[in-house]
Amino acid sequence: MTLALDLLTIVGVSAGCFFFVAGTVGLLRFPDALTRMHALTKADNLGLGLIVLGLLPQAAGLGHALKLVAIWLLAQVSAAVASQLIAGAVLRQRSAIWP
Amino acid sequence: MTSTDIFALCATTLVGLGLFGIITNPQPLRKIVAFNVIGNGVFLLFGVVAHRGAAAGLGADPVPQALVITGIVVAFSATALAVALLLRLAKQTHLLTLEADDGSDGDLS
Amino acid sequence: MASFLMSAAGLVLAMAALGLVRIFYGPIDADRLIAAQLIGTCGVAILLLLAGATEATPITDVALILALLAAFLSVAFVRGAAGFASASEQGDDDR
Amino acid sequence: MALGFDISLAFLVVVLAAWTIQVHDTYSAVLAFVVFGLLVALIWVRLASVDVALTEAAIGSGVTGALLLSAAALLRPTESTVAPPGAAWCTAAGVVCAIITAGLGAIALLLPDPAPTLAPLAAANLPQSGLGNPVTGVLFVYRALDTLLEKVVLVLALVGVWSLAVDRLWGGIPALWPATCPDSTLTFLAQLLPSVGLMLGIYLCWTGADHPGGAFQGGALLTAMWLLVMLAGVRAAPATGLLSLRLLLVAGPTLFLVIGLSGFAIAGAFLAYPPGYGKPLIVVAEGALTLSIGVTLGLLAAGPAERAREP
Repeated sequence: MTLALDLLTIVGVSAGCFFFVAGTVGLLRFPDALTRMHALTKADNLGLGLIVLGLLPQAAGLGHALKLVAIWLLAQVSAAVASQLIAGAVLRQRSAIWP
Repeated sequence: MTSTDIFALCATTLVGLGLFGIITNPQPLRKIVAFNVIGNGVFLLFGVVAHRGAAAGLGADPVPQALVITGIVVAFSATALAVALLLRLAKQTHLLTLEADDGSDGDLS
Repeated sequence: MASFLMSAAGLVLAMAALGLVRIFYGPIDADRLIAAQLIGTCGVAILLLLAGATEATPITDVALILALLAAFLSVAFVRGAAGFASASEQGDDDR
Repeated sequence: MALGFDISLAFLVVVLAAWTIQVHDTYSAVLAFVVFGLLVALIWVRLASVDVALTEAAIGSGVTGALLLSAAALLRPTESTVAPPGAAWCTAAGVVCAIITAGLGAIALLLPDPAPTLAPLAAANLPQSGLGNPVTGVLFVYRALDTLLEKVVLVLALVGVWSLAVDRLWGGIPALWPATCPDSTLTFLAQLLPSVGLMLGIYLCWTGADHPGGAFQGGALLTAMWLLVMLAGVRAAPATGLLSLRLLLVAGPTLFLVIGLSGFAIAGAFLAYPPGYGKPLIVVAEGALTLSIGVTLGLLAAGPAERAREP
């Protein structure tokens, strides 16, 4: 049983790390700010979600597990709102330069 | 070379960098930021000493930790006061410099 | 398991370090904001992995605070960014 | 493995600090400073000081970052008016700072290891107070006078900030920049997040007695949520002359002082707790302090009054 849980942790955390790598590559390689936002909202949040999923079997009790899930939800909200606001700022700046 | 030594060197480098920033950055707001970098360096030195004093099942000596917690809060209040002074200065003079008007060394700086 | 989680934390830290490149070279404020948010997410992940590696559950609380403040700071960030300022204060010349 | 992680972390922090110091644009510098604070919080976790990591994440990076960001944005138009110092001056300053760094580094490495420590003493006397977290024990039992005086410092700093207001605006409303920019996403966030933040702040204050956390961390979270609500324009900043606001400001320190003075009568010394009642008294004082700290830090960040109070 422990072995299966540890295996789940290893798979989850490894997959999460993969998406973090993908997110950083996206941040560095995408051509402009609006496309780079994908790295933040999609890749990294998926990575965090998978890491949380991987760590859940190791959680010390229900409260700790709930905290882990709450962190992921907060990160989701944060990324969603931040990308909305940043995109708005980018569009406003563009329209200020090319009205 | 242990982790604690690494962090000790990191802390002293922060103090040096912050000092350099205070001396060379002409804008007052940058001096405030540099001051905060120095503060972080000093706090980290406390943290290093606390970690070296780990005993009795505690990961670090709680007394320096408590000092640093109060220190961080006081550093914030000092920063807030400095920023308020700076904004008032900028509003009053429409300039952002601590130099006197004639270009000589200002008595404010 | 602890050393596996520790190396995963190291990998995510390396990704955060690469994200710094975007903070340094911009080119516009929005890129820096995105990079800062991304490093924030990396920081949360690193803390969770460290909490798992050292089995010190209070570290999770630090991650919780970081996740909460990331949203707050994104608002403060964007308020100060060039695009926002030019919209709210007309006649303000941006770089 | 852990050593490699720590070396990279320390290296990143130094690189970020150097960038913060030398970059031309102030806004970028402040942004880098916020990320720097985040990484410093990671160092505190590695130094086994989770209490400090919580404080650094909430105040050192979060609230300070928001304060500096809004100041940087306000001062942006005036930025180009300042000339940088000459190369010779920079080189001289660099040499002096390098010497100071080297000297400090040598001292830091030569300090005794293991350091002289009060940890066994703190741990041995902790059960008497009924607390489980040694740092809270130091803050509220062994060094309670420091903590009390620190609250006074906070209030004094606020008096300093408020006194920068123009005379006729005394008691008016702080102009939290920028007061209006309606945005539905922002409003949604400002309605959703504070409830979560409030819960987390209360949790941190409550758990502080036995686990890492406490009045400062909880108070800073309340501050962040309050600033968010004001920044989003959901609620206006309060007039600094409001009686209820001023009562809130002094409620925590006053309660702490009353508990301290009653120590004379009950336990025979200032800030001494009667045996058996230590923990409940500390938790009550912490609750009031959390509220006061939250309000004080928020008003410090909001700045002096810039609009007159509506009659």
